[in-house]
Amino acid sequence: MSTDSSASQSPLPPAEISRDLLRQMLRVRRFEEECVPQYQAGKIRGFLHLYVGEEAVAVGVISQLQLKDAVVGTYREHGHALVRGVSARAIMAEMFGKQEGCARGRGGSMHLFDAATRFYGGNAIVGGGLPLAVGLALAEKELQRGGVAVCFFGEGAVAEGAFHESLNLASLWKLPVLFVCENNHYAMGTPERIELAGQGVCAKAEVHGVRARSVDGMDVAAVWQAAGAALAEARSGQPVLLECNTYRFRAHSMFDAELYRERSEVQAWERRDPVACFLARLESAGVVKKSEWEVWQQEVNAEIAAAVAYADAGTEEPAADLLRFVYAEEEAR
Amino acid sequence: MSTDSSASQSPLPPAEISRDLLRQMLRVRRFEEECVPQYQAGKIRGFLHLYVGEEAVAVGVISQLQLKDAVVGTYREHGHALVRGVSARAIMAEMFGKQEGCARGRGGSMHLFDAATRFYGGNAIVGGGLPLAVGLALAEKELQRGGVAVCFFGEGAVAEGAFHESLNLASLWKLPVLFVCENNHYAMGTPERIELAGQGVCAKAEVHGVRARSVDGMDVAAVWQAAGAALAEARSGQPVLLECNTYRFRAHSMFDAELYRERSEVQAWERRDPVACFLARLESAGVVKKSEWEVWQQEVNAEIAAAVAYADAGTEEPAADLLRFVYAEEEAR
Amino acid sequence: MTVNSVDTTYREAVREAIREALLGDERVFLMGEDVGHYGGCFAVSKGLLAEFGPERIRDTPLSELAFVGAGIGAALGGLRPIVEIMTVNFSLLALDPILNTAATLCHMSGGQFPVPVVIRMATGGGKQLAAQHSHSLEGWFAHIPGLVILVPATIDDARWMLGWALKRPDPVLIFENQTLYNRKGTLQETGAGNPLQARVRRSGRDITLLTYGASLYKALEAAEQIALKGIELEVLDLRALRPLDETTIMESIARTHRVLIVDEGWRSGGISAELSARVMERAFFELDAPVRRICTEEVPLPYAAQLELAALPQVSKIVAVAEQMVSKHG
Amino acid sequence: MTVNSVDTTYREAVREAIREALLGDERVFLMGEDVGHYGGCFAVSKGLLAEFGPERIRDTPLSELAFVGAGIGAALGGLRPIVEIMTVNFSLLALDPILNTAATLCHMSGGQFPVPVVIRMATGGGKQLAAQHSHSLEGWFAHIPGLVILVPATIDDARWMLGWALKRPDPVLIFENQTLYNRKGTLQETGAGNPLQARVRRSGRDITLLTYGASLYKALEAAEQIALKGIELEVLDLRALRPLDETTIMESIARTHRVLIVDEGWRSGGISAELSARVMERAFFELDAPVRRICTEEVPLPYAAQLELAALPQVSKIVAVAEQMVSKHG
Ligand SMILES: Cc1ncc(C[n+]2csc(CCOP(=O)(O)OP(=O)(O)O)c2C)c(N)n1
Ligand SMILES: Cc1ncc(C[n+]2csc(CCOP(=O)(O)OP(=O)(O)O)c2C)c(N)n1
Ligand SMILES: [Mg+2]
Ligand SMILES: [Mg+2]
Repeated sequence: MSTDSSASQSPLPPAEISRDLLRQMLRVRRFEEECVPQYQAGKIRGFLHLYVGEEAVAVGVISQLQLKDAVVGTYREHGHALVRGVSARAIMAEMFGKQEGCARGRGGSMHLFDAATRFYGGNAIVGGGLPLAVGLALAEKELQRGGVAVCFFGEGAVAEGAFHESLNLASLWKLPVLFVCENNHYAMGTPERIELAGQGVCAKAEVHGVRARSVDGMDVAAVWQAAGAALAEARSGQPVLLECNTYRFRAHSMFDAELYRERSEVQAWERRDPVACFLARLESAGVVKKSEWEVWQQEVNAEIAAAVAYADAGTEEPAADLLRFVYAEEEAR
Repeated sequence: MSTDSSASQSPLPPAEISRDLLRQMLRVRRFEEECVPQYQAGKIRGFLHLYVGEEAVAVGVISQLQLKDAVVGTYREHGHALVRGVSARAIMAEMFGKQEGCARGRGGSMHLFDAATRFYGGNAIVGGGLPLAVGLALAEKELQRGGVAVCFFGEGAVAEGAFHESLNLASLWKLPVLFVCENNHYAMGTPERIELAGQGVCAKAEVHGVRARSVDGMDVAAVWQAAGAALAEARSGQPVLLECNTYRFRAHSMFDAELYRERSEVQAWERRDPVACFLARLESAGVVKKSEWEVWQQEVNAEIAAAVAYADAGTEEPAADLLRFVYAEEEAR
Repeated sequence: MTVNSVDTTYREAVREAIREALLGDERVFLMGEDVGHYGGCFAVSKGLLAEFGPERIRDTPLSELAFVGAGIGAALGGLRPIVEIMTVNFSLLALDPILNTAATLCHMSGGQFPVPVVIRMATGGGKQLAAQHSHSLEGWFAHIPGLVILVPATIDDARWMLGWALKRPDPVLIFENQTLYNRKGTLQETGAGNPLQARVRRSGRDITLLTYGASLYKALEAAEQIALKGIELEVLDLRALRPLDETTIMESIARTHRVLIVDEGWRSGGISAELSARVMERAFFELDAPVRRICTEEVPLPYAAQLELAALPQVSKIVAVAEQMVSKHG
Repeated sequence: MTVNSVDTTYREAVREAIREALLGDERVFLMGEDVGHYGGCFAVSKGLLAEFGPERIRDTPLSELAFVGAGIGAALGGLRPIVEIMTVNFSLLALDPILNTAATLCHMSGGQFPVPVVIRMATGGGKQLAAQHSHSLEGWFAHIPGLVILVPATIDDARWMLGWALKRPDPVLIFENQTLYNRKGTLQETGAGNPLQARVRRSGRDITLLTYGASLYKALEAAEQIALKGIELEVLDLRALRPLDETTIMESIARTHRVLIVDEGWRSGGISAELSARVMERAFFELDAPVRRICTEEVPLPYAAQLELAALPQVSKIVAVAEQMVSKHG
């Protein structure tokens, strides 16, 4: 694992898109940062996994999606939900356990869901989303709707049998699925080298006939570019894997003494902060002005503050409703 | 899948070994053939999977093992048990459900066991033996006993997550394990091409850092040679996979209409019969005489007949013993 | 033979159910190991690949976890998958998607993502297939909220429950006892009614016998034998193990005041335990004798015929226990 | 503080148990996800990697199926593995090796291959970890013959049961309720005695309360509250869910004639069902009232605090039900 990269040479997306990518990353960053005090205040409970440092991945990929596409995430999925179009307030309310949340407070941080944006969660079983995404892609293909299923997962999931079984199946059946490996080089405290033997994640996909590409996951422009190309292939029925090399700046969750890595390593990666670096690039390219950035910051701060206020004002689902939705309330169509 | 092979050019093992390989294959062949009338007579019940056509694999590999090595098989494992040194009569008695059987009649055809020869079964979960073998190899390594764990499985098992998880683990931990893939190109009625996408079995092992080699599984000399080399590597702590290309001449089990393959394909493979071809080679090389072969046939026939007689004369474990061995009868050491 | 009846087998009834579903709804497809080229490991789907093609009859690789998970995903995406797992022992490889996903998703998403998947599998012993192919875990699966568990014992139920299951918005698991496939009989009805209702398969005044699946036939046989001694068993076929039809059960107990449970699953914490506990809770003061259970012995099923016979519930044992129940506390 | 007692926590007690085992037997090793570098997801194994090195404290990849299966193989090969699965929900990925191999092998091989493996995992809810991290499946595992299921509730049991388990020739699963790790207390004994014996943690004449794990403390709290009203609960800590200690249970019932079960598992077919059924079978004529069960509601555990509270057994409910049991049928 190296923090080096020549990726800042990636071509810039068109100005409007570049601006949007930056703005989305800012939203994710601020949302995640706001979770910390809310957790410390006891408003957010349970496990909380932050995405700080990895924003370029969710933003670069999801910005390329169409409305009809389906998204499957992990337990580190606030950013994915946000970029996909789930409102900050619905996510925050979910984490506050309020019925105004995007899963009525039943899911919490690890289980965000939103039917309207085809956001299928929020999965706290490592690797658990992979077969789901394969099935969603099968439905796209059979129902000829033209959508792609996109599945995010960490490099830790690559050690699970679910990864191999899913990729094999997707490849055999030529399904429109994009596998996005968020390789942040640690699975909790386990470094990649004691998690995965032999060749890298891309080779592990290619061996199943899934095309694979590695990209600098700290560079949103590079991710955006690669995701666009990968999605086009996936949409034509060729499953693709995109490995995004990235890093989590924070602890794995709120229960993590970070015994397993050096502060210096974290600092080296922090110098490649995807938000700060892309901002600098856009400023020097004249695509974003300092003053605009300040306005965005205020806007995003306001959005997040409003989300917190909304979540605070949210209501608790009465305990009498506990057993609702164990089974569906409506007949299937 | 092709029946072609240049493998008959494999060097012949020393004469005594070559003779033994042929004789062992004959034992397996005759044993399997004898199972059919015994099954038809209702003496053998349950599922019965025959190894006819694949004898060169078990014989070639197991002939290279040392006593201290551990063996893990599948549900198609009569041959493996036999070559490993479990007596024909103990196996036949097992299949007759008699307490003189190598698992007291509790296991049957799919679950042969023998502690004395470190034969760990007999596993009817496809892929189920792989993690077991990894653990057995770990014990060899940690207890520094110098043994290797050898695990047989079909190409169908390569689609199971257990395969990938096990190979990754063996590779990470540098364990003395030899994975033997008996690639007979069908998993029940499912041809390899709709079972495994992308690259072949060897590539699927190498991607995990497990060295892999493909060998003509119809040529016992080639298997023997390759197994010797692979075991030497494995013994030094480098897990190895050996893919043996072979074919099952019979149905998958006794419940199989063989709808999924052409008779002509079977016939093409039958022309490469591992027993007949090796016999012809040894005859023409002057290593075995026709008259000897006839004696062997008589001896083997006698061995199998004795096994049947033994099994027939065997006794049924009383139903009162049913609950024995659900838990161990002796304290652990 | 009446006008609406057909001589058939349990196997053919299941096949017809699948055919009908495939013909009636383009979103339905069958997937599983060897359902296509091989014709199904129990020959249930024989001929369907030729009739419907490989997109509707999907041979899967040996990847229980992934293809069950994919079935769940496909259901979320709008298809109506029938996922076949060869036998219940292999379903353990897919328990993560079944419990952690299929059973939780609707609730966890606040009702947004119900999972209309049907998972069929063979279950049960009695064919000397030993400890990795013979267990009866359907009652164990019934522990899991969010699932519906069906256990068709009759040809009618084999024929009609599947269609009902496919219309449910929830994950439905259907367990087909492997000793039933060859069972011959006459298909009588044009529907299964509500599969969640238990059926009285034989009326009797003395003991309510609760059972399901292949044990139904042992229970009916025992009832015939013991009737000769003047003891009348009321045999209930549960048909669904989750949810349990407490109403029909309690109504019967109100008549008989005695309960005998026959279950091919293991005893401890099986469905037999739950049935006993429910009777305790709902009908304690109705009982003239303690509830008795006849289950499979708590042992991995052995291969040898006499041991397997000794392990599984048998007619003679049902007769003996029923007799004790009446004589001791009558 | 007496001479032989130490102030400690449940977490430290487990760690000490592991340390002792590692020090005492070279064949023992610990393996699981993040047991090494991370220090254990619940910090149980913190410091052990430094003390024992990476061969004895093995960080595994995220491969529950393979590393549990490898644990079984290692046990067969002569090692004494302690396999840690982070939480019981993930153990579903390893159910195939646990049920189809560990639980069957000794029997299936005619006694040749006992499997002396110990598998530890965290279980239980109450920390708002939602539906994929909170379930209590230990009672469900108790269905499986061939396994031993231990559920240490006290610091003493956390400290001493592991050593006993490692000496068993059979697969032993140890479930540690995750709400107990921070529990403080005094380590009093130098052994757990026989973990297969239930213990009376509080004597009382009116109701036998059967429970285990974290629910023990709710039961004891309820017993204190209701004692003020003159009702005395006898609280039994089951300690093992397989096998069940029927002797101690029935002895207590012979004194109290009433049974209340408190179980953090789901109700249907859980260990609560089995306990009720055993009481039915062994003590029906002793009972003054039907057995009652307080279990977790049959729902995937929700995140929101008020919903999770409503789903789990609570002290107030225990008090209320116990009161009803005595007043109604006293
Ligand atoms: C099947 C399973 N095993 C273990 C865990 C516990 N766990 C949660 S996150 C995690 C690490 C996953 O690492 P990776 O896949 O690289 O994702 P990252 O957290 O780095 O984004 C582990 C071990 C789990 N949730 N599911
Ligand atoms: C986990 C599991 N799934 C399905 C089966 C049913 N089954 C038994 S053998 C077999 C085919 C296995 O094929 P392969 O691994 O190639 O071995 P072969 O029989 O060809 O030797 C199948 C599907 C099983 N025993 N275990
Ligand atoms: Mg990671
Ligand atoms: Mg094969």
